[in-house]
Amino acid sequence: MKIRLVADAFDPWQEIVRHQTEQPGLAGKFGATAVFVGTLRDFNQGEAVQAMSLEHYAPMTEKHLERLTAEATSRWPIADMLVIHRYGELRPNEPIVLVVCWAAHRDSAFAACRYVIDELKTRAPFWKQELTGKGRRWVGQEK
Amino acid sequence: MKIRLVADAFDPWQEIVRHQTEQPGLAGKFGATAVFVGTLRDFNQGEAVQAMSLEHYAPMTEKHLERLTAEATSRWPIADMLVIHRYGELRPNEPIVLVVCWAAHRDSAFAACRYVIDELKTRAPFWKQELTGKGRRWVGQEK
Amino acid sequence: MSITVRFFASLRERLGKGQDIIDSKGIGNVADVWQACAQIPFPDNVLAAVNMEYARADQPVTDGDEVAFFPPVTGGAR
Amino acid sequence: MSITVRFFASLRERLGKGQDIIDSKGIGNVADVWQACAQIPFPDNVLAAVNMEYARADQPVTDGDEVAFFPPVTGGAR
Repeated sequence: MKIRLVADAFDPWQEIVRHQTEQPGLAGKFGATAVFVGTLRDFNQGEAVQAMSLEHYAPMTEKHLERLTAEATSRWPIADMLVIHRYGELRPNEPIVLVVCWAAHRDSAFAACRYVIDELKTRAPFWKQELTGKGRRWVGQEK
Repeated sequence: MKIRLVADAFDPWQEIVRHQTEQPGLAGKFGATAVFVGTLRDFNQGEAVQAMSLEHYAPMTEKHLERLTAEATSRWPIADMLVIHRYGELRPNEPIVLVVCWAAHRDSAFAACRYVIDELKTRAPFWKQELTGKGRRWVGQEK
Repeated sequence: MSITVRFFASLRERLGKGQDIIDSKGIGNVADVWQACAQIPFPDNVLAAVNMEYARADQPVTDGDEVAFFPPVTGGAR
Repeated sequence: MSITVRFFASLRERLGKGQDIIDSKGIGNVADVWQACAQIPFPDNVLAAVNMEYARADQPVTDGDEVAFFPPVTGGAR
Protein backbone atom coordinates (compact mmCIF):
# COMPACT_ATOMS: atom_id res chain seq x y z
CA MET A 1 0.00 0.00 0.00
CA LYS A 2 1.68 3.21 -1.09
CA ILE A 3 0.55 6.80 -1.49
CA ARG A 4 2.66 9.57 -2.94
CA LEU A 5 2.09 13.24 -3.67
CA VAL A 6 4.58 14.42 -6.27
CA ALA A 7 5.53 17.88 -7.52
CA ASP A 8 7.16 16.69 -10.74
CA ALA A 9 5.85 14.88 -13.81
CA PHE A 10 5.78 11.10 -13.38
CA ASP A 11 5.47 8.15 -15.74
CA PRO A 12 2.58 6.01 -14.42
CA TRP A 13 3.71 2.86 -16.27
CA GLN A 14 7.24 3.04 -14.92
CA GLU A 15 5.82 3.60 -11.43
CA ILE A 16 3.76 0.43 -11.72
CA VAL A 17 6.81 -1.58 -12.81
CA ARG A 18 8.85 -0.06 -10.00
CA HIS A 19 6.22 -0.85 -7.39
CA GLN A 20 5.90 -4.45 -8.59
CA THR A 21 9.69 -4.81 -8.46
CA GLU A 22 9.78 -3.40 -4.93
CA GLN A 23 7.07 -5.85 -3.83
CA PRO A 24 8.42 -9.21 -4.99
CA GLY A 25 5.96 -10.96 -2.68
CA LEU A 26 3.18 -9.89 -5.04
CA ALA A 27 4.47 -12.00 -7.93
CA GLY A 28 2.11 -14.86 -8.76
CA LYS A 29 -0.40 -13.79 -6.07
CA PHE A 30 -2.62 -11.51 -8.14
CA GLY A 31 -4.74 -12.40 -11.14
CA ALA A 32 -6.13 -8.92 -11.77
CA THR A 33 -4.62 -5.45 -11.98
CA ALA A 34 -7.00 -2.51 -12.49
CA VAL A 35 -5.43 0.85 -13.28
CA PHE A 36 -6.78 4.35 -13.68
CA VAL A 37 -4.69 7.23 -14.99
CA GLY A 38 -6.14 10.75 -15.08
CA THR A 39 -4.36 12.96 -17.60
CA LEU A 40 -4.53 16.69 -18.28
CA ARG A 41 -6.37 17.33 -21.54
CA ASP A 42 -5.53 20.24 -23.81
CA PHE A 43 -9.16 21.39 -23.86
CA ASN A 44 -11.94 21.76 -21.29
CA GLN A 45 -15.41 23.33 -21.50
CA GLY A 46 -14.67 24.45 -25.05
CA GLU A 47 -11.40 26.25 -24.25
CA ALA A 48 -7.83 25.29 -25.11
CA VAL A 49 -5.95 24.58 -21.89
CA GLN A 50 -2.28 25.62 -21.85
CA ALA A 51 -1.43 24.55 -18.30
CA MET A 52 -2.98 23.69 -14.96
CA SER A 53 -1.99 24.59 -11.44
CA LEU A 54 -3.00 22.06 -8.81
CA GLU A 55 -3.09 23.40 -5.26
CA HIS A 56 -3.42 21.10 -2.23
CA TYR A 57 -3.39 21.12 1.57
CA ALA A 58 -0.46 18.79 2.04
CA PRO A 59 -1.02 16.95 5.33
CA MET A 60 -4.81 16.84 4.97
CA THR A 61 -4.57 15.60 1.39
CA GLU A 62 -2.20 12.81 2.35
CA LYS A 63 -4.34 11.85 5.34
CA HIS A 64 -7.47 11.58 3.20
CA LEU A 65 -5.74 9.57 0.47
CA GLU A 66 -4.54 7.14 3.12
CA ARG A 67 -8.02 6.86 4.53
CA LEU A 68 -9.57 6.23 1.10
CA THR A 69 -7.18 3.41 0.29
CA ALA A 70 -7.66 1.91 3.76
CA GLU A 71 -11.44 1.97 3.20
CA ALA A 72 -11.03 0.30 -0.18
CA THR A 73 -8.80 -2.47 1.16
CA SER A 74 -11.22 -3.13 4.03
CA ARG A 75 -14.18 -3.38 1.63
CA TRP A 76 -12.58 -5.56 -1.05
CA PRO A 77 -9.89 -8.26 -0.93
CA ILE A 78 -6.96 -6.32 -2.36
CA ALA A 79 -3.39 -7.63 -2.53
CA ASP A 80 -1.84 -4.18 -2.92
CA MET A 81 -2.60 -0.64 -3.99
CA LEU A 82 -0.61 2.30 -5.34
CA VAL A 83 -1.84 5.89 -5.55
CA ILE A 84 0.22 8.77 -6.95
CA HIS A 85 -1.17 12.31 -7.31
CA ARG A 86 0.52 15.33 -8.85
CA TYR A 87 0.40 18.84 -7.49
CA GLY A 88 1.91 22.10 -8.73
CA GLU A 89 2.19 23.17 -12.36
CA LEU A 90 1.09 20.68 -15.04
CA ARG A 91 1.13 20.74 -18.82
CA PRO A 92 -1.37 19.02 -21.14
CA ASN A 93 -0.80 15.27 -21.62
CA GLU A 94 0.83 14.98 -18.18
CA PRO A 95 -0.67 12.42 -15.77
CA ILE A 96 -2.52 13.95 -12.80
CA VAL A 97 -3.33 10.82 -10.85
CA LEU A 98 -2.56 7.10 -10.91
CA VAL A 99 -4.59 4.47 -9.02
CA VAL A 100 -3.53 0.82 -9.21
CA CYS A 101 -5.25 -2.12 -7.49
CA TRP A 102 -3.80 -5.62 -7.48
CA ALA A 103 -6.22 -8.39 -6.48
CA ALA A 104 -6.87 -12.08 -6.97
CA HIS A 105 -9.97 -11.37 -9.07
CA ARG A 106 -11.09 -8.58 -11.32
CA ASP A 107 -14.36 -7.66 -9.59
CA SER A 108 -12.46 -6.50 -6.50
CA ALA A 109 -9.68 -4.84 -8.50
CA PHE A 110 -12.14 -2.77 -10.57
CA ALA A 111 -14.38 -1.92 -7.61
CA ALA A 112 -11.53 -0.73 -5.38
CA CYS A 113 -9.89 1.26 -8.20
CA ARG A 114 -13.18 2.95 -9.02
CA TYR A 115 -13.93 3.65 -5.36
CA VAL A 116 -10.60 5.36 -4.76
CA ILE A 117 -10.74 7.61 -7.81
CA ASP A 118 -14.39 8.57 -7.21
CA GLU A 119 -13.90 9.32 -3.52
CA LEU A 120 -10.59 11.06 -4.16
CA LYS A 121 -12.36 13.48 -6.45
CA THR A 122 -14.97 14.45 -3.87
CA ARG A 123 -12.98 14.27 -0.62
CA ALA A 124 -9.26 14.93 -1.18
CA PRO A 125 -8.42 18.65 -0.87
CA PHE A 126 -7.11 19.57 -4.33
CA TRP A 127 -8.06 22.65 -6.33
CA LYS A 128 -7.46 23.11 -10.04
CA GLN A 129 -6.72 26.35 -11.79
CA GLU A 130 -6.54 26.23 -15.60
CA LEU A 131 -4.57 28.57 -17.80
CA THR A 132 -6.42 29.27 -21.05
CA GLY A 133 -6.12 31.94 -23.73
CA LYS A 134 -8.45 34.06 -21.54
CA GLY A 135 -6.21 33.79 -18.49
CA ARG A 136 -6.39 31.71 -15.32
CA ARG A 137 -9.66 30.24 -14.07
CA TRP A 138 -10.50 28.09 -11.06
CA VAL A 139 -12.28 24.85 -11.95
CA GLY A 140 -15.61 24.19 -10.19
CA GLN A 141 -15.42 27.21 -7.89
CA GLU A 142 -18.11 29.73 -8.68
CA LYS A 143 -16.94 32.93 -7.05
CA MET B 1 -7.90 0.55 -32.08
CA LYS B 2 -5.54 -2.41 -32.01
CA ILE B 3 -5.94 -6.10 -31.21
CA ARG B 4 -3.09 -8.56 -30.99
CA LEU B 5 -2.83 -12.25 -30.16
CA VAL B 6 0.71 -13.04 -29.05
CA ALA B 7 2.54 -16.33 -28.48
CA ASP B 8 5.32 -14.87 -26.33
CA ALA B 9 5.36 -13.13 -22.96
CA PHE B 10 4.66 -9.38 -23.21
CA ASP B 11 5.12 -6.41 -20.89
CA PRO B 12 1.72 -4.68 -20.66
CA TRP B 13 3.20 -1.37 -19.46
CA GLN B 14 5.69 -1.17 -22.30
CA GLU B 15 2.91 -2.01 -24.75
CA ILE B 16 0.86 0.92 -23.44
CA VAL B 17 3.80 3.30 -23.84
CA ARG B 18 4.49 1.95 -27.32
CA HIS B 19 0.86 2.36 -28.39
CA GLN B 20 0.70 5.93 -27.07
CA THR B 21 3.94 6.71 -28.92
CA GLU B 22 2.57 5.24 -32.15
CA GLN B 23 -0.63 7.31 -31.80
CA PRO B 24 0.72 10.84 -31.28
CA GLY B 25 -2.73 12.22 -32.16
CA LEU B 26 -3.97 10.91 -28.80
CA ALA B 27 -1.75 13.25 -26.76
CA GLY B 28 -3.78 15.84 -24.85
CA LYS B 29 -7.08 14.39 -26.12
CA PHE B 30 -7.81 11.92 -23.33
CA GLY B 31 -8.41 12.64 -19.66
CA ALA B 32 -8.92 9.04 -18.58
CA THR B 33 -7.11 5.78 -19.18
CA ALA B 34 -8.62 2.59 -17.72
CA VAL B 35 -6.47 -0.53 -17.84
CA PHE B 36 -7.05 -4.15 -16.95
CA VAL B 37 -4.27 -6.73 -16.84
CA GLY B 38 -5.08 -10.40 -16.21
CA THR B 39 -2.09 -12.31 -14.85
CA LEU B 40 -1.48 -16.00 -14.27
CA ARG B 41 -1.51 -16.76 -10.54
CA ASP B 42 0.60 -19.48 -9.00
CA PHE B 43 -2.43 -21.02 -7.29
CA ASN B 44 -6.02 -21.80 -8.29
CA GLN B 45 -8.79 -23.74 -6.56
CA GLY B 46 -6.39 -24.68 -3.79
CA GLU B 47 -3.66 -26.09 -6.05
CA ALA B 48 -0.23 -24.71 -6.89
CA VAL B 49 -0.14 -23.89 -10.61
CA GLN B 50 3.20 -24.48 -12.35
CA ALA B 51 2.17 -23.44 -15.86
CA MET B 52 -0.82 -22.88 -18.10
CA SER B 53 -1.46 -23.76 -21.70
CA LEU B 54 -3.88 -21.44 -23.49
CA GLU B 55 -5.44 -22.88 -26.63
CA HIS B 56 -7.39 -20.75 -29.10
CA TYR B 57 -9.13 -20.90 -32.48
CA ALA B 58 -7.05 -18.27 -34.19
CA PRO B 59 -9.27 -16.60 -36.81
CA MET B 60 -12.44 -16.93 -34.74
CA THR B 61 -10.73 -15.54 -31.64
CA GLU B 62 -9.42 -12.53 -33.52
CA LYS B 63 -12.79 -11.93 -35.17
CA HIS B 64 -14.58 -11.94 -31.82
CA LEU B 65 -12.04 -9.66 -30.14
CA GLU B 66 -12.49 -7.19 -32.99
CA ARG B 67 -16.25 -7.36 -32.62
CA LEU B 68 -16.10 -6.79 -28.84
CA THR B 69 -13.95 -3.71 -29.15
CA ALA B 70 -16.15 -2.38 -31.97
CA GLU B 71 -19.20 -2.85 -29.73
CA ALA B 72 -17.47 -1.05 -26.87
CA THR B 73 -16.47 1.91 -29.02
CA SER B 74 -19.99 2.22 -30.43
CA ARG B 75 -21.53 2.18 -26.92
CA TRP B 76 -19.12 4.62 -25.21
CA PRO B 77 -17.14 7.63 -26.48
CA ILE B 78 -13.68 6.08 -26.61
CA ALA B 79 -10.63 7.81 -28.08
CA ASP B 80 -8.66 4.59 -28.54
CA MET B 81 -8.43 1.00 -27.34
CA LEU B 82 -5.70 -1.64 -27.15
CA VAL B 83 -6.26 -5.35 -26.49
CA ILE B 84 -3.48 -7.93 -26.27
CA HIS B 85 -4.11 -11.59 -25.41
CA ARG B 86 -1.55 -14.36 -24.93
CA TYR B 87 -1.87 -17.90 -26.16
CA GLY B 88 0.42 -20.93 -25.84
CA GLU B 89 2.46 -21.83 -22.78
CA LEU B 90 2.44 -19.39 -19.84
CA ARG B 91 4.22 -19.35 -16.50
CA PRO B 92 2.89 -17.84 -13.24
CA ASN B 93 3.15 -14.06 -12.99
CA GLU B 94 2.99 -13.67 -16.78
CA PRO B 95 0.25 -11.39 -18.15
CA ILE B 96 -2.56 -13.21 -19.98
CA VAL B 97 -4.56 -10.26 -21.25
CA LEU B 98 -4.29 -6.48 -21.45
CA VAL B 99 -7.26 -4.16 -22.10
CA VAL B 100 -6.67 -0.39 -22.32
CA CYS B 101 -9.32 2.27 -22.97
CA TRP B 102 -8.46 5.90 -23.54
CA ALA B 103 -11.38 8.34 -23.24
CA ALA B 104 -12.17 11.95 -22.40
CA HIS B 105 -13.84 10.92 -19.12
CA ARG B 106 -13.47 8.09 -16.69
CA ASP B 107 -17.03 6.74 -16.76
CA SER B 108 -16.62 5.73 -20.40
CA ALA B 109 -13.08 4.47 -19.95
CA PHE B 110 -14.03 2.18 -17.05
CA ALA B 111 -17.27 0.99 -18.67
CA ALA B 112 -15.65 0.08 -21.98
CA CYS B 113 -12.69 -1.61 -20.31
CA ARG B 114 -14.98 -3.67 -18.11
CA TYR B 115 -17.25 -4.57 -21.03
CA VAL B 116 -14.40 -5.88 -23.14
CA ILE B 117 -12.84 -8.04 -20.44
CA ASP B 118 -16.22 -9.45 -19.32
CA GLU B 119 -17.41 -10.24 -22.84
CA LEU B 120 -14.00 -11.57 -23.83
CA LYS B 121 -14.22 -14.11 -21.06
CA THR B 122 -17.58 -15.44 -22.18
CA ARG B 123 -17.36 -15.14 -25.97
CA ALA B 124 -13.75 -15.35 -27.18
CA PRO B 125 -12.72 -18.95 -27.94
CA PHE B 126 -9.86 -19.59 -25.50
CA TRP B 127 -9.40 -22.70 -23.38
CA LYS B 128 -7.10 -22.96 -20.38
CA GLN B 129 -5.25 -26.04 -19.24
CA GLU B 130 -3.36 -25.78 -15.95
CA LEU B 131 -0.33 -27.81 -14.98
CA THR B 132 -0.39 -28.60 -11.25
CA GLY B 133 1.43 -31.15 -9.08
CA LYS B 134 -1.37 -33.58 -10.01
CA GLY B 135 -0.84 -33.16 -13.74
CA ARG B 136 -2.72 -31.21 -16.41
CA ARG B 137 -6.35 -30.16 -15.97
CA TRP B 138 -8.72 -28.22 -18.18
CA VAL B 139 -10.27 -25.17 -16.50
CA GLY B 140 -14.08 -24.95 -16.49
CA GLN B 141 -14.62 -28.00 -18.69
CA GLU B 142 -16.32 -30.79 -16.77
CA LYS B 143 -15.57 -33.88 -18.80
CA MET C 1 -17.79 -31.34 -51.78
CA SER C 2 -16.41 -31.35 -48.27
CA ILE C 3 -16.81 -29.75 -44.85
CA THR C 4 -13.89 -29.08 -42.51
CA VAL C 5 -14.63 -29.97 -38.90
CA ARG C 6 -12.47 -28.84 -35.98
CA PHE C 7 -12.37 -29.86 -32.32
CA PHE C 8 -10.73 -27.95 -29.48
CA ALA C 9 -9.40 -28.42 -25.96
CA SER C 10 -10.85 -31.25 -23.83
CA LEU C 11 -13.21 -32.20 -26.66
CA ARG C 12 -10.26 -32.65 -29.02
CA GLU C 13 -8.62 -34.95 -26.48
CA ARG C 14 -11.83 -36.84 -25.81
CA LEU C 15 -12.46 -37.52 -29.51
CA GLY C 16 -8.77 -38.10 -30.19
CA LYS C 17 -8.70 -35.72 -33.17
CA GLY C 18 -8.38 -32.00 -33.85
CA GLN C 19 -9.74 -31.99 -37.39
CA ASP C 20 -11.91 -34.01 -39.79
CA ILE C 21 -12.77 -33.48 -43.43
CA ILE C 22 -16.15 -34.97 -44.17
CA ASP C 23 -18.22 -35.40 -47.31
CA SER C 24 -20.94 -32.75 -47.46
CA LYS C 25 -23.40 -35.21 -49.01
CA GLY C 26 -26.31 -35.82 -46.66
CA ILE C 27 -25.23 -33.05 -44.27
CA GLY C 28 -27.99 -30.56 -43.54
CA ASN C 29 -27.06 -28.89 -40.28
CA VAL C 30 -24.60 -28.72 -37.37
CA ALA C 31 -26.10 -31.78 -35.64
CA ASP C 32 -25.56 -33.83 -38.82
CA VAL C 33 -21.89 -32.80 -38.84
CA TRP C 34 -21.49 -33.94 -35.24
CA GLN C 35 -23.09 -37.32 -36.00
CA ALA C 36 -20.81 -37.85 -38.99
CA CYS C 37 -17.71 -37.28 -36.83
CA ALA C 38 -18.44 -38.54 -33.31
CA GLN C 39 -19.69 -41.85 -31.95
CA ILE C 40 -21.38 -40.15 -28.98
CA PRO C 41 -24.52 -37.97 -28.70
CA PHE C 42 -23.99 -34.19 -28.96
CA PRO C 43 -23.09 -33.18 -25.35
CA ASP C 44 -25.17 -30.39 -23.82
CA ASN C 45 -22.21 -28.25 -22.88
CA VAL C 46 -20.43 -28.41 -26.24
CA LEU C 47 -20.52 -25.20 -28.30
CA ALA C 48 -20.49 -25.07 -32.08
CA ALA C 49 -19.42 -22.50 -34.65
CA VAL C 50 -19.98 -22.32 -38.40
CA ASN C 51 -17.44 -20.24 -40.28
CA MET C 52 -16.21 -18.68 -37.01
CA GLU C 53 -19.69 -17.67 -35.81
CA TYR C 54 -21.42 -19.34 -32.86
CA ALA C 55 -24.15 -21.67 -34.16
CA ARG C 56 -26.95 -23.85 -32.82
CA ALA C 57 -27.37 -27.55 -33.58
CA ASP C 58 -30.06 -26.85 -36.16
CA GLN C 59 -28.09 -24.27 -38.11
CA PRO C 60 -27.75 -25.21 -41.80
CA VAL C 61 -24.31 -26.22 -43.07
CA THR C 62 -23.29 -26.26 -46.71
CA ASP C 63 -20.38 -27.44 -48.80
CA GLY C 64 -17.12 -25.63 -48.04
CA ASP C 65 -18.14 -24.53 -44.54
CA GLU C 66 -15.82 -24.84 -41.55
CA VAL C 67 -17.62 -26.23 -38.51
CA ALA C 68 -16.03 -26.23 -35.04
CA PHE C 69 -16.99 -27.92 -31.78
CA PHE C 70 -15.55 -26.95 -28.41
CA PRO C 71 -16.15 -26.83 -24.64
CA PRO C 72 -17.19 -23.63 -22.78
CA VAL C 73 -14.62 -20.91 -23.34
CA THR C 74 -12.35 -19.64 -20.56
CA GLY C 75 -10.57 -16.61 -21.96
CA GLY C 76 -9.36 -13.61 -20.04
CA ALA C 77 -8.94 -13.81 -16.29
CA ARG C 78 -11.38 -13.46 -13.42
CA MET D 1 -3.33 30.91 23.04
CA SER D 2 -3.73 31.01 19.27
CA ILE D 3 -5.49 29.30 16.37
CA THR D 4 -3.92 28.94 12.94
CA VAL D 5 -6.34 29.63 10.09
CA ARG D 6 -5.64 28.70 6.48
CA PHE D 7 -7.37 29.65 3.24
CA PHE D 8 -7.01 27.88 -0.12
CA ALA D 9 -7.52 28.40 -3.85
CA SER D 10 -10.11 30.98 -4.96
CA LEU D 11 -10.99 31.72 -1.33
CA ARG D 12 -7.36 32.56 -0.59
CA GLU D 13 -7.36 34.96 -3.54
CA ARG D 14 -10.71 36.47 -2.57
CA LEU D 15 -9.64 37.15 1.01
CA GLY D 16 -6.15 38.19 -0.06
CA LYS D 17 -4.42 35.91 2.46
CA GLY D 18 -3.40 32.26 2.81
CA GLN D 19 -2.97 32.21 6.57
CA ASP D 20 -4.01 33.97 9.75
CA ILE D 21 -3.02 33.46 13.36
CA ILE D 22 -5.84 34.53 15.64
CA ASP D 23 -6.26 34.79 19.39
CA SER D 24 -8.27 31.85 20.69
CA LYS D 25 -10.01 34.03 23.26
CA GLY D 26 -13.74 34.23 22.58
CA ILE D 27 -13.54 31.55 19.85
CA GLY D 28 -16.03 28.73 20.37
CA ASN D 29 -16.51 27.09 17.00
CA VAL D 30 -15.67 27.17 13.29
CA ALA D 31 -18.15 29.96 12.56
CA ASP D 32 -16.45 32.15 15.19
CA VAL D 33 -13.09 31.57 13.48
CA TRP D 34 -14.55 32.66 10.15
CA GLN D 35 -15.99 35.84 11.67
CA ALA D 36 -12.66 36.70 13.29
CA CYS D 37 -10.86 36.47 9.92
CA ALA D 38 -13.28 37.55 7.18
CA GLN D 39 -15.40 40.65 6.65
CA ILE D 40 -18.04 38.68 4.73
CA PRO D 41 -20.68 36.15 5.86
CA PHE D 42 -19.64 32.46 5.73
CA PRO D 43 -20.40 31.48 2.08
CA ASP D 44 -22.63 28.42 1.61
CA ASN D 45 -20.22 26.61 -0.68
CA VAL D 46 -17.12 27.07 1.48
CA LEU D 47 -15.86 23.94 3.25
CA ALA D 48 -14.07 23.88 6.57
CA ALA D 49 -11.63 21.54 8.29
CA VAL D 50 -10.38 21.39 11.87
CA ASN D 51 -7.02 19.66 12.30
CA MET D 52 -7.26 18.19 8.77
CA GLU D 53 -10.77 16.75 9.27
CA TYR D 54 -13.84 18.11 7.51
CA ALA D 55 -15.92 20.12 9.98
CA ARG D 56 -19.27 21.92 10.16
CA ALA D 57 -19.72 25.55 11.15
CA ASP D 58 -20.83 24.62 14.67
CA GLN D 59 -17.87 22.33 15.40
CA PRO D 60 -15.99 23.39 18.56
CA VAL D 61 -12.49 24.85 18.12
CA THR D 62 -9.91 25.12 20.88
CA ASP D 63 -6.52 26.69 21.45
CA GLY D 64 -3.81 25.24 19.19
CA ASP D 65 -6.19 23.94 16.53
CA GLU D 66 -5.56 24.46 12.82
CA VAL D 67 -8.71 25.55 11.00
CA ALA D 68 -8.91 25.66 7.19
CA PHE D 69 -11.47 27.14 4.79
CA PHE D 70 -11.63 26.26 1.12
CA PRO D 71 -13.89 25.98 -1.95
CA PRO D 72 -15.30 22.66 -3.23
CA VAL D 73 -12.45 20.27 -4.01
CA THR D 74 -11.60 19.22 -7.57
CA GLY D 75 -9.03 16.45 -7.27
CA GLY D 76 -8.51 13.55 -9.63
CA ALA D 77 -9.90 13.67 -13.13
CA ARG D 78 -13.31 12.91 -14.55
